[in-house]
Amino acid sequence: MEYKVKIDEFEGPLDLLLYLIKEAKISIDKINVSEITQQYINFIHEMENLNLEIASEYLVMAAYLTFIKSKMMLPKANIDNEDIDFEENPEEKLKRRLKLYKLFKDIIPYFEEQERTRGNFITKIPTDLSSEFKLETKEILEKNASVYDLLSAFNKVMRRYILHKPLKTKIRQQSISIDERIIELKSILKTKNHLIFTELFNDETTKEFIIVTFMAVLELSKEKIIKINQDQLFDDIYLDYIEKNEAGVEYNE
Amino acid sequence: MNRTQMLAALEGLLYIAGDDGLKPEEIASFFEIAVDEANDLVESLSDMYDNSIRGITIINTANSYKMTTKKEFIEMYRKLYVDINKSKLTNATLEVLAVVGYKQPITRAEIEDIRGTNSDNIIRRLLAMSLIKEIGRLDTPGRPIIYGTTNDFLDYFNLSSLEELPELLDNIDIDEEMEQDLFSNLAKFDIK
Amino acid sequence: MNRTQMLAALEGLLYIAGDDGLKPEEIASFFEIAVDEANDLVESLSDMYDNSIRGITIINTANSYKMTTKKEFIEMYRKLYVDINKSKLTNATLEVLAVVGYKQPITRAEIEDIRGTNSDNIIRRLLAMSLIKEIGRLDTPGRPIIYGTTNDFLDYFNLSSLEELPELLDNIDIDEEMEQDLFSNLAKFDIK
Repeated sequence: MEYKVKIDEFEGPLDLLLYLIKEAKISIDKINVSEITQQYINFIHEMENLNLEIASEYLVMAAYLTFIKSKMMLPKANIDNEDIDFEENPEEKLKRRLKLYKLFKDIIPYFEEQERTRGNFITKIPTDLSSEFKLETKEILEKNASVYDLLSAFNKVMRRYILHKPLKTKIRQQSISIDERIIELKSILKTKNHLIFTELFNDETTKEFIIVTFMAVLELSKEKIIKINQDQLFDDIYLDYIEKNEAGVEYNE
Repeated sequence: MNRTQMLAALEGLLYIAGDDGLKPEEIASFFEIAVDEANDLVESLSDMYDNSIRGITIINTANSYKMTTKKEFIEMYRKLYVDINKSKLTNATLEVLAVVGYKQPITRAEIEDIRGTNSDNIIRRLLAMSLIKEIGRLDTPGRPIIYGTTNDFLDYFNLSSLEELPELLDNIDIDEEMEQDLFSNLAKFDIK
Repeated sequence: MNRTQMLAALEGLLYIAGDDGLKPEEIASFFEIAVDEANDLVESLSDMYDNSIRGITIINTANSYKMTTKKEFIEMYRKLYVDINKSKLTNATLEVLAVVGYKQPITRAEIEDIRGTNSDNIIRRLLAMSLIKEIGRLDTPGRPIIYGTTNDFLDYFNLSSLEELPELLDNIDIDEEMEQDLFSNLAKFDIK
């Protein structure tokens, strides 16, 4: 028998068993343990032949199934009556566990749907009113927040960080023209007279943005607003703002 | 303060609160009205948003009302935002969450017993995502940690409370079984 | 997309942008329209807000459009801020504290980058509360101050050391091989 699915597609031995039962088109109540055991073991062997790693819990389940199978084949007459009353038949126990596990597997689509639904709604960061209204330090410290509140707050920040980071870079950097970048560079250079070319970029910088910036730098150099310096090939490239007096005449040079 | 002013003030409050949202009880205390009336007020505001010219709406997750964008435009917003909810939780993770969601308070051993597989790593991930939390310890040998879901869990699955979870497809045998377990476990719990 | 839909989508977009606001160019790029048309669109939306039933409005500051709450209800907002938050750290404060707690040593610029919003006030408040402190300066241009948490921080959260902070998601290796303990597995399946 060829199996289209691989062992790593299962969440565990119970999941694999449910799959085999479904393939056999029978209900959990009607399963024949010796048959399903054989199928289970065949599947494991098949996976071993494919050199796939089999987690030990699958092997443990194989041993357990074999144990049930052998127990069923033993005559029951000699077993103490009290034991029968108190100990659940292992076959029944297996079926019960499968049914219980299946309950949770069957509810997964609901959670997926809810997850998708919530993803359709975006909420904003709470407005920070701390500068508007003063709050007494003592008042804030009245009651302890738990360390879980702290973790939850951290996760919220990180979710937002991931959510908002691309917006800023995308909108800003996609739409910027060389002229706009020249204006930006001028204002950067006014506050910082001397800078390294690479300082104009960060981790999120796109190729287009670098090209636009490079063109803008060349333009500024052509207009003698900046001076470009490089000591040697592959060294850092420095940009220097050329100060002008009020009449627009350059100092030096 | 008349109703029009109350609606306007509520809109401002919900805007400020953002993803923190406001509990019905909090709204009630602002306006010094009953909780029922607070829910009513939100309902009225929500109705006003139910207009094609409006782009915002109100949802209730984790027992908090939150102002959000309407879902009609989500694809447009997605062009600009990497939506965190695009990275869906894996099946195994959802399984553990479902088990904790329905069977809390629950220990790791009980989760693993239901799933028939090691769940340690998934539980650690869910703790780190603050979707579940430690809520106490069992008063049995080894004092195992017991877990429950968080407000972030409710928000993540768009639920206002745990009662909103649909009933598991019922199977009488299993329900009885679980109830027994629950009672014997409750007796053992030592929650602080 | 017709104008009604654009107005609605814009309302949602401005809502998400929140206190940061959006530049006309950003709005234009979002809808793929000219900047003039974008200004026009905001103007129309703004007119709709000029209504006594609304609690939010659109303002234009520093060449950015942003939503803000109407001033009439400032007392309500004070109530929201002071009353609701009285009993616990405000959420924004908690956020900054969480970022410092987990990412220390950290500069103000880094905190603000992660939170996506100005955090100067909150940092000053946390310093005053001695929950965080200056622990040195970075050896980079401007020599920015770096912050870390204090012993009071540990006390406040009932921790004996920073190692006791709950584990973060990025510290958990997804591919980490689960430790398979054959004995515990045997116990799980009830084989003796």
